[in-house]
Amino acid sequence: MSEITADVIASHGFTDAEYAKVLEIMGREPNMTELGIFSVMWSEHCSYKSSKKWLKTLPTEAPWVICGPGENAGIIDIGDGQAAVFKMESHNHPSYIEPYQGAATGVGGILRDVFTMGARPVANLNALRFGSTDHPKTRHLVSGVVAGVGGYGNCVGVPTVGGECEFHASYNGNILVNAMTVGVADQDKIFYSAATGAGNPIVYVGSKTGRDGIHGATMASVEFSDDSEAKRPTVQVGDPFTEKLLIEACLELMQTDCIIGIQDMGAAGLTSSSFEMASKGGVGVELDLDKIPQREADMTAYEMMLSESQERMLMVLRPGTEARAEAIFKKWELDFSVCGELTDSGHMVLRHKGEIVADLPIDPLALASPEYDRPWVPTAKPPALDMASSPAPDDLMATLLAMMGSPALASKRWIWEQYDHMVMGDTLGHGRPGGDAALVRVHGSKKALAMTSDCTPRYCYADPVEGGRQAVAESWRNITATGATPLAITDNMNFGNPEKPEIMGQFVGCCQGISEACIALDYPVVSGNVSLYNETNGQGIHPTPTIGGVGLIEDAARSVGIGLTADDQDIVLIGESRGHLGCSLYLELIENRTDGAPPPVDLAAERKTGDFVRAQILAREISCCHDLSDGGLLVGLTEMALAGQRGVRIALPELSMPLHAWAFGEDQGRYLVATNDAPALLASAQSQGVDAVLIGKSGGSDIQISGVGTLPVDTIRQAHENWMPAYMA
Amino acid sequence: MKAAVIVFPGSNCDRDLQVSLRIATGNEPLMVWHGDSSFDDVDLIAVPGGFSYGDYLRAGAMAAKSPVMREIIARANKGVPVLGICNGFQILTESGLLPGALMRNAALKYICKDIHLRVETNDTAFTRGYATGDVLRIPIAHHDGNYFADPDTLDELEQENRVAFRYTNAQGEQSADANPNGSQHHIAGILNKNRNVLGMMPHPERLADAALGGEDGKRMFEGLVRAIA
Amino acid sequence: MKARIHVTLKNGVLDPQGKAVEHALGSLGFDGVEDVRQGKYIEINLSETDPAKAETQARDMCEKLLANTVIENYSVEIA
Amino acid sequence: MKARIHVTLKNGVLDPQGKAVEHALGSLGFDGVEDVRQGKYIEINLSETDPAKAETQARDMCEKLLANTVIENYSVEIA
Ligand SMILES: Nc1ncnc2c1ncn2[C@@H]1O[C@H](COP(=O)(O)OP(=O)(O)O)[C@@H](O)[C@H]1O
Ligand SMILES: [Mg+2]
Repeated sequence: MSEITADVIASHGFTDAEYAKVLEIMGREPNMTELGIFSVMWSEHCSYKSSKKWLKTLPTEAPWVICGPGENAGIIDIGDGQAAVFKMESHNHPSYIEPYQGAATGVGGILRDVFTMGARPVANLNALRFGSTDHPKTRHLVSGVVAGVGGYGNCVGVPTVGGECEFHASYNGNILVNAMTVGVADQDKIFYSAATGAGNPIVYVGSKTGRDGIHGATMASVEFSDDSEAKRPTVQVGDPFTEKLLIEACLELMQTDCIIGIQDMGAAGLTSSSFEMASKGGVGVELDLDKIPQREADMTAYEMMLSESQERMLMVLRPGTEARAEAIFKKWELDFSVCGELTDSGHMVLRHKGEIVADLPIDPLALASPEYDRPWVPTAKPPALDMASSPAPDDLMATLLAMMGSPALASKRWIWEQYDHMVMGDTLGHGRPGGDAALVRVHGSKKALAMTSDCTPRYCYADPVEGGRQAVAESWRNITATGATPLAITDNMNFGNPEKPEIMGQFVGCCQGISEACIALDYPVVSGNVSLYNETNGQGIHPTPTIGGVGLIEDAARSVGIGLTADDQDIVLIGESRGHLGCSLYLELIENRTDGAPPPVDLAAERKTGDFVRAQILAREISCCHDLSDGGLLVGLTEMALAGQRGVRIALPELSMPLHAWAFGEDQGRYLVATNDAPALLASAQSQGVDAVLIGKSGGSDIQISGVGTLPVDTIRQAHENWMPAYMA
Repeated sequence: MKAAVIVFPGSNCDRDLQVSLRIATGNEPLMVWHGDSSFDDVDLIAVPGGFSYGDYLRAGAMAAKSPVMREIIARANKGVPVLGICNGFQILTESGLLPGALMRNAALKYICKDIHLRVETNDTAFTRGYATGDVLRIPIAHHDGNYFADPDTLDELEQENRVAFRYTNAQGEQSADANPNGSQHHIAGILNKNRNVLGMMPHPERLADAALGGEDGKRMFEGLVRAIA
Repeated sequence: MKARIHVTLKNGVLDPQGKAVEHALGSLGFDGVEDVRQGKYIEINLSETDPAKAETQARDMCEKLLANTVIENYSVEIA
Repeated sequence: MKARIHVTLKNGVLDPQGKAVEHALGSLGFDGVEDVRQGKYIEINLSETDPAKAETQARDMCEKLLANTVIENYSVEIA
């Protein structure tokens, strides 16, 4: 076994202080295997050492929260004894290095987090962020990532129903691939990871262990430089077919009472799964590495413990149930091996070829993992945009056309048509991709889950606190716009190098904003993931706290989509408009500038407006609804026209702002709805103190704005639908 | 009427088909595991979509060699109706129950979207619920749906009126644009000589419920039940 | 023995993958590229030690599983 | 000239396809089958007539497009 030199210690990512702590815990010099185990357990990826302090400040409770952060996924009550189990996770670095496999294994990993808990996965979402469209790598990355997300999700047979796709130069060297899975479980069949009961058998199931992705977790915890592409580490290859079998086998076993604790092997594979299970259950572990199913000859203990081979799980079974469990895994043609047992030693002892190759105290290692209070500086608040500096465009309709055909707003159909978004037979017709939140019926019931992923990084960059609030508010709004009640979120915090105080300041600011919004909207955080060091050559990404939201509608038949459903309906704008153009997409696309403050989110107004809209949808006063976000009112209206395949006629109200600010301003907390009875809707809004104004009617085949101009919906559709296929051709 | 749904490792539309058949027949379909070489007598055998064996090697290739397929071939030869959807169609061609092969989509990408189909013949139990010439809107979701057969086989299929469905536009017209995967003769589904085996790439079970966006697929199952029962 | 198996599309069967590769090579600036055909290459270790028997076995595998003879040809080398 | 290109997974990289084929061959009753690996085989007609140049060109195509060198190896024969 090699010697533990200063180089070896440094290459495992330890600071001097951290290594001193290793020595203190061990009371001796660790061997290579032990050092490797410390290194992955204390990596940023597994230990959350930079972020823990701030994550603890996020609100995580509500009466409907069954399990908050800390387990494989968050769990909420969705009534009738059922629960929704969900989480979002990043696979950014691997996807940059090998887009297909990186994205595919990202999907595989998040699926395991969810079915580990006893839930059948029912939906996947994916939030993708790529470099600018003219960067030479972007096309290749988009095509690989999308094929990988689809390749995995389609094969396992879980519908991919929503997501995001954005292009920005800050992601040129660090793309973001955030994958989310939502599952449904019976509340009395939820499984946790704690291992209890000395003497109980530990069982390994799934695929064999190979030398895949050793050091993946540490890789996800360091910054890139140009030569890291040359030093490409082994990339993991996903096997979605095995994952599908693993889902079925685990869910079948979960119908029995064999399992005491279960945990998937994710980052840092066997090491982190066994440590977490033991540490949560307060027990010791003894593993016989000769019993680990191995794909390759002569694997060392170090390699086995650090391998990130995919599609593997670790379980603790009730003694005597091994044969029953084994029969199920054999039926599904998966490896099954009793590879150790729990002890009361409080230590992890590894045996290999008749020798003890590692002996580590569990709690000190797991609980004493580093936690930093990294220095941070708050981001300076940008000054508000001076409206006088934003001249009116010559032709508003031409501007609209240009925006609808821009990479930011163009249809992402090219992506979602590569995803099976209907398998499992519960994706509602108006809840398919392309709307606000995706809608998937809870199988065999009238209920549906509403799911969305959101973040506006340009707001977060300008003002992390406001951007954090906005991401949560937009998520809440997207769910509300379908008629569902937003219940909880998972957050995927993607940031640059936390050792830089400005970056840490972005992180702290976003956490603060997220917290404020979660509290005001009763929309707690139940799971999440942090991806730091998204920097190349010192250039960080825009702060990107992706919010994955889940909501519930009791009667799916009352939910609505964004498409206009009939001619001659009244179109009503709900929420207050001030024409806020700071940090807007309009400024970026048309004026080629990114200054100003992002639109403020008035959380009280947000809640009041949203609650009003939802109640009107449930009362069937509204036939379709779309929240306003990127691009503002005119873009939202056009999206409703496109989805409904019909035009609109807008009668401009009296404006207290420039026309283009009215058209493209990104004021928050707003919805567009269509109704058969505008007077009644306006009266209810007024009685509840909600701003609402009639702006026009559906019908015809054009977007027609009185006194301004007319544009055929089909012309816009061409620009909107053609951009992405043309770009990818 | 009693139907069986065959489940291979990697099948993933088995439940979807089970639901549609349950509703159409009023009976719980028999779910048959691929390793079973025998199962109860049924009036319909349905081979569902998905990725049997991951679609590794070739879509449907490994499932076609499964023990249960020998039994299915024997029953098909005795006249039991066999319906293969998507991966099921691929398995039926790989097993030789249907001629030709399903190759990678011409654009090489997986495609999931609603498309239009024209019913080419209602002279089979499977399409009794439709009139010949009906245009249906039904989703496809596949990577390998590009139907290929040699010229003689194609001639035979056409002459014997064994093309069940063709891809068209919403008006029922064939065009390159309306052919989502490059299939020869715009073929979306074919019958065997005895017309008791149908393979089709589109998924009727996915649009058999208005809440999911349409009911054109439902008529297929209803017609089938009327024809068989 | 080791069997090396090539499975290729028959002449006359359109090869969309080959076409796409050809097109992509063209757009990458490679000139004079024609007739790209893409097939599968499968390596199998056989415990059989007699070359003739190993070949028969490998051919049998191709007929039964590895090739779809409606559209594909195969060739077997034993080493 | 004709380039024959083999693209195979690097040693140690999981080959789910090969694994599944191995399994299927076993269930079809073929005994003694081990280490099935599945790769790609690509044939390209090049207008280049100099073998050394043709080889350089084909290797360049592998690096740029045909192989994913993160997980795959390639070999080129010119005939
Ligand atoms: N990567 C993707 N995968 C699946 N669906 C996507 C993806 N990107 C965008 N979409 C879909 O496109 C639609 C528009 O996305 P977006 O503009 O982000 O919506 P919103 O502004 O309502 O948050 C949504 O329905 C979304 O789910
Ligand atoms: Mg929205």
